[in-house]
Amino acid sequence: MIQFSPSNILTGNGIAITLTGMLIVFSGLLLISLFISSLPRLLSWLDQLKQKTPAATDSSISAQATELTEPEIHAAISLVLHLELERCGGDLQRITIHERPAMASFWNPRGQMRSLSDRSPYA
Amino acid sequence: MIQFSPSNILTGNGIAITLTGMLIVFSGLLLISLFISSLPRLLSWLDQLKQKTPAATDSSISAQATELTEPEIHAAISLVLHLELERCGGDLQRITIHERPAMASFWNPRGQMRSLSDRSPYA
Amino acid sequence: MIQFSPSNILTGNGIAITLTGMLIVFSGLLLISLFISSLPRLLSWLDQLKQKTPAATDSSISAQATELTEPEIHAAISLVLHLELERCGGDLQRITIHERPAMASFWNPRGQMRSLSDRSPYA
Amino acid sequence: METLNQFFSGTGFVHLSWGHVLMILVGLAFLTLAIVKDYEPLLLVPIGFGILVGNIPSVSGMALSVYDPGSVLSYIYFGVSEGIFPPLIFLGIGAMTDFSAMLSNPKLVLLGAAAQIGIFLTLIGALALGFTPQEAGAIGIIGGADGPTAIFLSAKLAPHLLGSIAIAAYSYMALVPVIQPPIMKLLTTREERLIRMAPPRQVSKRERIIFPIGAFLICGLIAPGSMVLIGMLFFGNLLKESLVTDRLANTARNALIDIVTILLGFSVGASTNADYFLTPQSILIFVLGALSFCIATCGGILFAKFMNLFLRQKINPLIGAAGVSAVPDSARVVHNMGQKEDPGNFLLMHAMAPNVAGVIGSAIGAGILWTVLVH
Amino acid sequence: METLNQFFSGTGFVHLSWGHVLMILVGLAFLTLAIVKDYEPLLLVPIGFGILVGNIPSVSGMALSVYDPGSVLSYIYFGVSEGIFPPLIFLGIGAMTDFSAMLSNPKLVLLGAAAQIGIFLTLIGALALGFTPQEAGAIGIIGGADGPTAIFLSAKLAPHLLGSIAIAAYSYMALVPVIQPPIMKLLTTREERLIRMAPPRQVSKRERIIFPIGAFLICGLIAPGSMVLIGMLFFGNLLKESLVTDRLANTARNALIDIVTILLGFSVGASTNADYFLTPQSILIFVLGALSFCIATCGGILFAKFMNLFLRQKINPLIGAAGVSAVPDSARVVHNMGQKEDPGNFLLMHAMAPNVAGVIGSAIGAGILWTVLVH
Amino acid sequence: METLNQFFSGTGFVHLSWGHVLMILVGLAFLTLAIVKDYEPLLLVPIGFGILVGNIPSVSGMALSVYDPGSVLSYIYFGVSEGIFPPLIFLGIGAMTDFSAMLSNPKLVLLGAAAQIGIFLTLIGALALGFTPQEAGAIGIIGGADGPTAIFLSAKLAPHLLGSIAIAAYSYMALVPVIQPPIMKLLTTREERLIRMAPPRQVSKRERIIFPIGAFLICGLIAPGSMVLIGMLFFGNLLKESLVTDRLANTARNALIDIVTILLGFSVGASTNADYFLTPQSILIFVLGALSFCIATCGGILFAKFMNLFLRQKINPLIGAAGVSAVPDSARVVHNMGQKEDPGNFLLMHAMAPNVAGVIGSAIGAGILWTVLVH
Ligand code: NA
Ligand code: NA
Ligand code: NA
Repeated sequence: MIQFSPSNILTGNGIAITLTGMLIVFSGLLLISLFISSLPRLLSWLDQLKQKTPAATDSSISAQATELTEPEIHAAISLVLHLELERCGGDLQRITIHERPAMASFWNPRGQMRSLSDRSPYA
Repeated sequence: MIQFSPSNILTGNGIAITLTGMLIVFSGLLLISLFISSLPRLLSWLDQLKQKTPAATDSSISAQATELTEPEIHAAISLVLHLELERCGGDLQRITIHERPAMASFWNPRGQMRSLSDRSPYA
Repeated sequence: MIQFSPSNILTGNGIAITLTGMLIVFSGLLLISLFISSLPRLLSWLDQLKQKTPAATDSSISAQATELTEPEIHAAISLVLHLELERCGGDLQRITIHERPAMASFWNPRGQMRSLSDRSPYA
Repeated sequence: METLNQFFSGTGFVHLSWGHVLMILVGLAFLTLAIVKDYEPLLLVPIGFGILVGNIPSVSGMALSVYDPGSVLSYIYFGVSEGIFPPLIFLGIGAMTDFSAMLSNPKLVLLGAAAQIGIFLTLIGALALGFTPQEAGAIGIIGGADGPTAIFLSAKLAPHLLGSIAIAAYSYMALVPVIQPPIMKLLTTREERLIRMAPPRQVSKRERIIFPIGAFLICGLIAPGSMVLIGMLFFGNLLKESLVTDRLANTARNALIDIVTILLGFSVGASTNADYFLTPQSILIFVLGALSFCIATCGGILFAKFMNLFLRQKINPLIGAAGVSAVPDSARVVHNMGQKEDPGNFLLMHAMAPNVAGVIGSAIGAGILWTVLVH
Repeated sequence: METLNQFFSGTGFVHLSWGHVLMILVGLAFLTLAIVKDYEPLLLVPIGFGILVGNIPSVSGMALSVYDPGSVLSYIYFGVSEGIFPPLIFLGIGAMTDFSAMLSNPKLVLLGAAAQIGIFLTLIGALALGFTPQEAGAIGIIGGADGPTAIFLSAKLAPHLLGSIAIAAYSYMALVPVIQPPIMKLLTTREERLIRMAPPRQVSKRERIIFPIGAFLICGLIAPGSMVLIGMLFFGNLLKESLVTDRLANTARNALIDIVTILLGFSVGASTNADYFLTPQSILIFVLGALSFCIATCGGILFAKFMNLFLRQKINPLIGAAGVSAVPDSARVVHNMGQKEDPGNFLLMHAMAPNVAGVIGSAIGAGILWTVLVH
Repeated sequence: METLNQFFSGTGFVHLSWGHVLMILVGLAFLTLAIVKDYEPLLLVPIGFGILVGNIPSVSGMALSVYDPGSVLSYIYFGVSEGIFPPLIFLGIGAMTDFSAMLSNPKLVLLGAAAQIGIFLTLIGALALGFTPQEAGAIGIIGGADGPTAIFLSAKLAPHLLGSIAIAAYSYMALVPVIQPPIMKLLTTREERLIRMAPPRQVSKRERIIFPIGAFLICGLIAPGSMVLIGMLFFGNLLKESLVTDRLANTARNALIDIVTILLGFSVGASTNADYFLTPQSILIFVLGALSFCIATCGGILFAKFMNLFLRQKINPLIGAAGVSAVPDSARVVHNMGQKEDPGNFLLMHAMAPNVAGVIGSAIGAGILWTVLVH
């Protein structure tokens, strides 16, 4: 059943395909490798061109691990809850899922839209 | 390259299409405008027909902003957590996602189904 | 308009279809019924074959309903919050939704991947 | 002026017939039932709005309706007319159904078989009324009380009746709380309705995993025609019960089934254009459909009473009515009727067993009819 | 060696033309605008990356591009070229849009009608420049400032211009914050821009449920050609407002619209192969598109000033500019300009009324053009 | 009686052959591996259940199997046979993959290239065993250890072998924790396995955004045949990394990939009907597939040792084995083996670099094979 016939390798161009193939795969990934290794230098060079060094902004934040008070813990839990739920399920549109009481005012003194997505770009 | 030939406007029926088009667009949105401006009156007239005035039910709820006790805060957080999670992800069916311990009883003295959606209408 | 002609029942093979159909439906569900009624015995017989009786692991857990302390309540709420949010929305991949600060380290001393799903089997 | 004329001759008002107006009123009735009465809103809202869309008279030469090749609605309707949507809905149903109630009480499965008599007696009735055997089979399946199954079989056997059959099936499923109670009351005594059933045994995780695999092989081999529907149902259930494919089960029972439900409901509704839909045949189909629901309900109840002749632990015959499927409404109807007689009698979980068995039973029935009538 | 040669002759570098390079730069510009400037990223990122993919020169004999029958991209593009994706996007938009602002202030609806003059004057301009009536109609719809509507109508009237029209429409929608402000400033006095509008009345739940049903019937009967777009928009809105189909609305405005947006944006981008796209016609279309946005903005503002001649409670004419659609960007532009003059003036909700009316208006416009020009 | 006969002749039992029984046992084995052993359950559960469905013998005259035109399964299988599903899965993978590990250590990318030798040596082996060049190319791609890539290329070059190749690829991917460790142990010394690698540098947000764009242009121009797979992979990644299209990335890596995975796995499984699948060719393909995984693993490890000849900071050659892709299993295998020698050695992140590079490498390989062999 199994016929091993090495001649097929030549007629099927096997060696040539293998050499070409590995050459191309290597050149592709080599180019990617060179690209990503030069990327940081490219970016810092671009930054120097712009002459704007917006450093020293992150270092100011220092975590102070002091004892938390009761209300702070409540606030923290509630904040996480709020932030996470804001996002979960449907990200920006999710606010609209809530059932609304029959006569709720959709109006809001600060002029904010209540339920049309803030970023809906579809129409 | 650019040939400006106003005669094409006439042969292409441009003026007629524009006039008809704007007429229809305006009549469509005018009808919608009339529909939505008459809607509240229509609804209140229907309500009068029914002779049922189920008013004065909402006004009874008055928000009392008193100081909350510790357990009340916990209860509030847990309730929001429960309610929101109930809904998030998969609304009604979501309860079923939980892994169940190998031998959990699906039976429940109040005869409630555990995991078939309460509102599944598909079958 | 409505013509009631019982002869059609015979020419349409109605009786035969009904008898065959109900026979097959009943045999199918009867087989399922026998299958599920023999399933527990089959499984316990298989277990005996394996000679491994991994019992007495579940019974050790006994719920102790003592009064909870303040930190315990906080911990419980936070745990539920964490566990549920972990899953909600996108199960395993959900961790990756967060916006990351520009220069966050993706490296972590315990060698954990941060954002490739732990169970992604796609590639 | 000519353009204006041309446009007005293309306006819906000109072509609006009484048939269209009637169907639009039907659509509004569906929406009202769904929104005000809360009858199966997930199905009746899409179908109802689809009826409105399908009965705005379209302009000749424009590809608008589900019947115009190349129209957007025709592409959506393709999933209905080729029977692609129903198996996908069964996938989601499988991923949200818990078969534990059935696994813990195997003999109740037979009630789900008995209720399928509605399918076959309706077929006989339809034959007598002059429908072809293929049409009669598709009409009979309304008695399966299962929307996706009805659409699947109609698409295969009698595509021209698909709209009427689908609308009839979904209408009566929404009306289960109205149709079943009088029949249940008529066929049972107060003593029977008071029967309490013992809480069933617990079902292990392994049983729940092995069940969909074994049950699929049984159904598939006995009625290969039911392979796709039943296969998807149990595949979805395995995704759920195996516990290792939670994310797939979750998507199947949420995003996937919702998307398919929206498209199926909307396009089935839109296929009810008055010109195609308002025929004497449709009326007959509605009459036969109502009959089939009644027969199926009787079949389940009477078989439960028949089983009681042999059983030591009596079955409450009410739960036989749940064998018609219409998950989970008919089970809830049973539960409510049981509680009306005895507020301490909780029949819901017991009724779920014949209820889900009825889904399997009508899928097998559809497979048989397809096999026998496909030629 | 032969194989190597054969391969290199199949490499992209060999076939890369200046046109491709130019289009790749356009794609990179889109990505930059989206990611750095945050202009409509949900659309420009897919389109921009699609432009890159569409301009990698493909090898003859391989089915790669959207124009090669049997290629993966051609199957995805099918949803664009047959106009299937736009109604599905409208379904999701409907399920996320709140029409309350419009319901509470019916007369602002007319501003959304006035802005559609941009569609028809652009059509006249396109006719004058030698386009066929069908092409001119498709180009005019750019003035509707509505991506899905533009793609839908182009697919029906002038499929060969679809790429250019879609790219023009989305580009200008992203540039609304750049295009509109100067025109708004030019056409209004400082006094007009300072006009404050009274907070509108509250809208009941019942109004919000009945509105999509009634409005669909009006639009569908007046312009049946808009049936599919408008039908899906209001169907989605009913799913949202009926409150009984929350899970369907939720899926429609999340998974469904996201999947369609990804596929639509990517394949529209990939259809801009330089060989097809870089034509004098495309340049004309971009010029006409810019014009149409300006005309539409003028139309809305001037009609607001015209209405003020008759109204006791004056409208702030800025909100006329929101009639072009481009939801919700143009409403936000109006709001920001109002706040620049008077930080206490909150125009956003008022601007939402003509904004969503503009969506309906341009869908009606598309329906009319399709009906008149389909022959 | 005739009907009963007719039905039984249409029952699965009659037509069930030993081949079907064997394949059903294979399906059950897949399910057991997935559920009990937790090997790649997200793929093996759908494929395993699909094998059951595909081997219920269907009735002649009924459109049931994936090979019957007009059947539901054939419509689902269309996404496989036309290569539509694999790019969509790559979209989702892109949206869940973090390329940071690779970006921070560019030289490890080459390991992902070296492991592709498995593809080409297997191709030579398949040619020697008498397969046509097209078939040999499709079989070779099993060595890419990438399910979607294997399906994509088979669909293009040798559709009649698609089932066997897909099953072989996924089986061996699931068995990576069994196949790789002995080879890794054989080819490395204890000292090599103990090498610790320095934690790589941090990668900025901008790098992560620019990377998918640049890498796509490189791959697309070098091997246009890989354009669709690679394009979708990097498009998904850009959706994720750009941070402005979070909702699209979220849908791509959840609802979209889940839906496609369910349909792909199920229909690939269902395509393994014994009549088509149980051929000597399939056995050869499984043997060659196993070989290709071994060769690929060797290629990666040996190239890592070769690179160590030139590098000052030595690479742990174990991570070469991760170059075969099979994300993230082979990276985890590397990590576990590293920890067995030294519990303080954390190789996972390092191994992710060749791991994801291997995905890119095999997609490029597939592109080359397609280009060369398409004629
Ligand atoms: Na049933
Ligand atoms: Na507009
Ligand atoms: Na690989």
